[in-house]
Amino acid sequence: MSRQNWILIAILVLMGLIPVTGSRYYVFLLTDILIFGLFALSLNLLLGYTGLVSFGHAAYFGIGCYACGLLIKKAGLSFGIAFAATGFFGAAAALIIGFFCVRLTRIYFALLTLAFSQIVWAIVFKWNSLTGGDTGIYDINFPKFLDSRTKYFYFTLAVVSISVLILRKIVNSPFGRILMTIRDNPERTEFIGINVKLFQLLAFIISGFFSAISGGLFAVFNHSIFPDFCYWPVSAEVLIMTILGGMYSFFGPLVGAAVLLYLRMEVTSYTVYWPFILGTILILLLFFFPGGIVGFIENQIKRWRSSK
Amino acid sequence: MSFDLSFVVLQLLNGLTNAMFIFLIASGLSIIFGVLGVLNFAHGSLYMLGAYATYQCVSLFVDSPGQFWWAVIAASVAVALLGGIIERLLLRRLYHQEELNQLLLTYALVLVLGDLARFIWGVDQLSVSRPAVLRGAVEILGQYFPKYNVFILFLGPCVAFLFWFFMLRTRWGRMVRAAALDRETLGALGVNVDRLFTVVFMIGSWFGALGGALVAPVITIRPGMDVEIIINAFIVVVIGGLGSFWGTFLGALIVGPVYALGILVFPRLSMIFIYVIMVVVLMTRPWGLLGRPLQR
Amino acid sequence: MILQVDNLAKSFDGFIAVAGVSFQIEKGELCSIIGPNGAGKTTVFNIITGHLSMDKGRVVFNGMDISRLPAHKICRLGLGRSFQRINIFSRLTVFENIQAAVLTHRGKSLSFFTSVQPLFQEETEEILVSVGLQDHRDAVSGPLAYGFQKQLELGIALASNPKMLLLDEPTAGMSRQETKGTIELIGKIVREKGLTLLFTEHDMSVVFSISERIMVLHQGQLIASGPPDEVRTNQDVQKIYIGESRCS
Amino acid sequence: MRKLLVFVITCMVIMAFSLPAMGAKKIVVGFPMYLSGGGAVFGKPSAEGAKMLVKEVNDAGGVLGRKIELLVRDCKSSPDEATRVAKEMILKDNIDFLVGGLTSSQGLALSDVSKHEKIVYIAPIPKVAKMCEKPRLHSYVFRSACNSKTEGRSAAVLAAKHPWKRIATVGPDYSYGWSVTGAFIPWLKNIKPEVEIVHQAWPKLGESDYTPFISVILASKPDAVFSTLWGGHFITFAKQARDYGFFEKVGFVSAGEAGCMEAIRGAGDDMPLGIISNAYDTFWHPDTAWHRDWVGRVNKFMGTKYASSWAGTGYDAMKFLTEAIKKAGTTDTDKVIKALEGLTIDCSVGKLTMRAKDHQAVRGMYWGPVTKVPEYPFPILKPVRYIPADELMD
Repeated sequence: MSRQNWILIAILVLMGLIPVTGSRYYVFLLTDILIFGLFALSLNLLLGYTGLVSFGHAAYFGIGCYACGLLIKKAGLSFGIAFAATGFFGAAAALIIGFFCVRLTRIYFALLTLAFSQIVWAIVFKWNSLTGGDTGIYDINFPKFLDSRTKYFYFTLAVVSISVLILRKIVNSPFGRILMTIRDNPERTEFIGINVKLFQLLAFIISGFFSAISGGLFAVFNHSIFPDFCYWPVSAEVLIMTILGGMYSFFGPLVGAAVLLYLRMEVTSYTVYWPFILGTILILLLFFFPGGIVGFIENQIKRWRSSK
Repeated sequence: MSFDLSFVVLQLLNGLTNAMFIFLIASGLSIIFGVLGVLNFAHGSLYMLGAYATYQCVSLFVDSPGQFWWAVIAASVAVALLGGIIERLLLRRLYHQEELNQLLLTYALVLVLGDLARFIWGVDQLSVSRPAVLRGAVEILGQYFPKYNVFILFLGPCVAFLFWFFMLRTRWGRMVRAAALDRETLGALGVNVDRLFTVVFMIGSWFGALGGALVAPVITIRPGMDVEIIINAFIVVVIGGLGSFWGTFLGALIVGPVYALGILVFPRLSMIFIYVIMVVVLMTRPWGLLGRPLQR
Repeated sequence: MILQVDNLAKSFDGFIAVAGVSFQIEKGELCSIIGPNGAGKTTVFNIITGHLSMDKGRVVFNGMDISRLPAHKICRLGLGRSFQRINIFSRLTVFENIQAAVLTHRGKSLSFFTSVQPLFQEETEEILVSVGLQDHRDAVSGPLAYGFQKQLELGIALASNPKMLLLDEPTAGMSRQETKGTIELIGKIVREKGLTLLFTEHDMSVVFSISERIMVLHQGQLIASGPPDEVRTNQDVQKIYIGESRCS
Repeated sequence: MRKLLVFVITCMVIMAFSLPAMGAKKIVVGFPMYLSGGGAVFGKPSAEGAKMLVKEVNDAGGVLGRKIELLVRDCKSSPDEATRVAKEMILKDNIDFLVGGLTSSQGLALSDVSKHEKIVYIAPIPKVAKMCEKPRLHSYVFRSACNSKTEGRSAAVLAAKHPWKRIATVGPDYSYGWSVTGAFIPWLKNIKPEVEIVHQAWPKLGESDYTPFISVILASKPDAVFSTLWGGHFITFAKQARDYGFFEKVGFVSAGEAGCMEAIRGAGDDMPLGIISNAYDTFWHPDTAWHRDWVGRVNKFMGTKYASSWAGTGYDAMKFLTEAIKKAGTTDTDKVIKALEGLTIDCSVGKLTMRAKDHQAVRGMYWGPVTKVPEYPFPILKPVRYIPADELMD
């Protein structure tokens, strides 16, 4: 096994040991980070690997939330079945929406994804009888076999690890390689015999699937879900996580989610001006660390190695 | 409920008034995109700052005749200057980068400017009174219609025509139009493109701030109004065509009345209609109703 | 006969770019299209390869009507092309650039869970060697020197194992020396693999040295076609080129 | 890949340093509140009121010999933000009690958090009735605010006194608007069966252009309109409605504290006169010794000239909590719950009792028509009276 894999396993074990510290806070924070990390990673399959700027990814996260929540609360399904179905709802929505979106390029693609996500939000917001409107859906309990925060943390860790493994397999597969060629040059990719739109759509569906999985995890973790989870600022936030960590490295988005959520948790204890700080961080990032945190560290290591 | 004609006309006028507000705001967004190629999320913030600045100026000029009008002018110009500074210091450095980075920069500005406004003016809802001449209403087909709305209904097209005239007849206008068509050639012709971009961004900011200043008397000024407006402005600009000035006008004329009349038919779905229009336009004519397809 | 183009026409917003062009190319032929700027060369290429739709006409490749096929299908039929502007995958390494094309050609592009790393190493290396890039195997292609990038483009086009190559100004932006080397390389590869070649070129000495047949395009119309010597002496062609040089 | 390891270690070090100090003797109360955006105008003074009580209690030596620490956090307008902030405070800051939230959706969300986290939650402002009704009611949630039912019914009682038959309603399209309107209509029809509801307008919460709704309401030709638009939403509506001759054409009864000093001053010249509305507190009324004392304390604490009508909301909720802790003699959650049930306190509106059966304070509100008066530079509710909730609760 490669050194990289050993390090990953070590990190996984370290994370698994967090509940042993007895801190409810870290268990909570880490679960949150894992869930949003998965969300950011799945966005990055489009952003960093396929070169598509989706400005409406909150839709798939939100669909995951509501699919899981509604299947449990309204359809009375057990958690296992509801959660398993969640990803397919996300993938189906991504298939329908993506089908139209991949026809457009660049800014128009971003705007169309935004418009679709706003439709999803508006439907969730206005369909009171089903979604509870602004009040949301409450009291989504932990399932019997995961009836504590720690158990749910381990469940999340397992689901996210498996998802990350699959995503990593995908980006290192021939399919993933073709996505990168599309990112770099969709026109040229067409002329090596690739149906670019089909590949973009497939990437979109995979991304929607895992976004919905993260949404489903979040619905139960949070016990309640609200239309704001589909609202566009969530799309912006997950984009910022991805950029913050570094969109050109596989684990970048995960790191970005960790840093952003941790900072927010700390900063909001001291000041109400968190948006100002986030905005400033983002500006600094764009001007001085365009590769994000992981990109920056990678560059430093490269420089250090070459100077040796 | 029966909808008699006078009522439908009134509702249409309501929609058109709203259309003119959105037009004023969105036109700035459209001009900036047309020339600079930047989709400016922070445009909503400039609109909000326009409203706040108007409030500030009204309280500064208190008791002077025409205080509202002076406040509108002073506020919009001040925000335009701020726009110039933003373009010079920040946006300029990202022109050669990916669109995503520009988008994120303007979003960062939304966060920063929103908190700055909160820091300066606090969280209270602020209110600006209508100028005395425009208080009250006129009667149209037996229904009351506010004078201020009548004023806006006239002002919108006037501003549009004035700007159009400016674009058509002045040297600056011709340069702006040329820049929208082909940036490189313009530089080759010896035009100072940097300065042109700053000026265009200032004009765009001025439109946004003017919208904010003029809307101040009919809404409450408060934190959060920046984010509320920006998606609507995007919708209008997209429907009309990114970068197309008259397209924005047309987009506003569609969105305003559709929303107002939609409330009559499907009260709760009116909001969804607007997004659906945006989606349909993007799917069938991504460059908008009056825009031009992007050249490769 | 490998490529047959019938009465091709295309206009943009009323500007006629291509006005009824017809020609045929035999298997194994080395042909070039020349013509002043704006004559419609690139447009013809783009239409043949499915990058642009045509207003009128028909394109038959290897006995199959490809007039309405999308670009990626045309490519899979064995029609490779390169571009006038540099068109590579700039964040990937040289090896990865070519490997992507190879694995697509071998129908592996839709496998999701196998590792891409070890796939088609030999085939890819072979192409790297044939275009002379074996020393830059693991370099990221974006920052590479211009000449290497042009070679890489050629490599990507070859990786799909095409029957015919369409090269749009393969030596654009190169020095005299580089141009000579590149053209020799192309000639060598084409002859070795028995490919058919159609290319456009601005450097007349190159055109006349390598082409077996030259077609001259002017204002969207084919005004001459034949072996180099015949074209060189053609009155119309001379008029265009001399006239053009006088103007500039 | 060494960088990942470095990153993880750095993180752990940072986390270790930021571990909250354990074993503090203070009683920590979390107070998430709407402090930025349209509702902040109410949220801020409410938080100030809570701080004021904490200062008073701590100056007097604290509760059970322990000082109280109040953590006020911004939770913006949305329920999801309230959920997040509350959970953070529970898990990270180890708060002992939860008080706060402004919108009804936030109240429901925080109630849900308190249920899952098994922590006492007192709602100072959220009014939606079903929060304290089955099946939503649970043992951890309490409300010191009045509720949407009593508010809607009070409005119905007042509306019934006017000769109005055709009534239209307008309210924000979310739980608060629905529940107050839902309480108002049957109560009014009960008193006056001949009343007809001619139109119901549901603009979204935070709507910026009410004009289309205004014309539709007018076109339905109502005698009066019942509104549940609150805060800045009402002001925006009023500004836009005024020039349609709206308030001359129809009577107007507004729930949602359109008559509170903050809203009236926020509306400035655009405040319609003569409309009937309500407020949690009115600094000019009642003119009794204890109320004058209360107003004086608020003005002194907040440095204001006209005491906020919202300070009482935060103050009273915190007072319920501290009195319950005193009565229970411990901060043990179950004992505090027992102590809260049936507890009566002295607060900004005089005596207030927390009912044992549904954890709802029996709280009324001040109602009256908005009238210009010479004493103040802005209109006030006059004549104003406190409509007690006792008979409107069930």
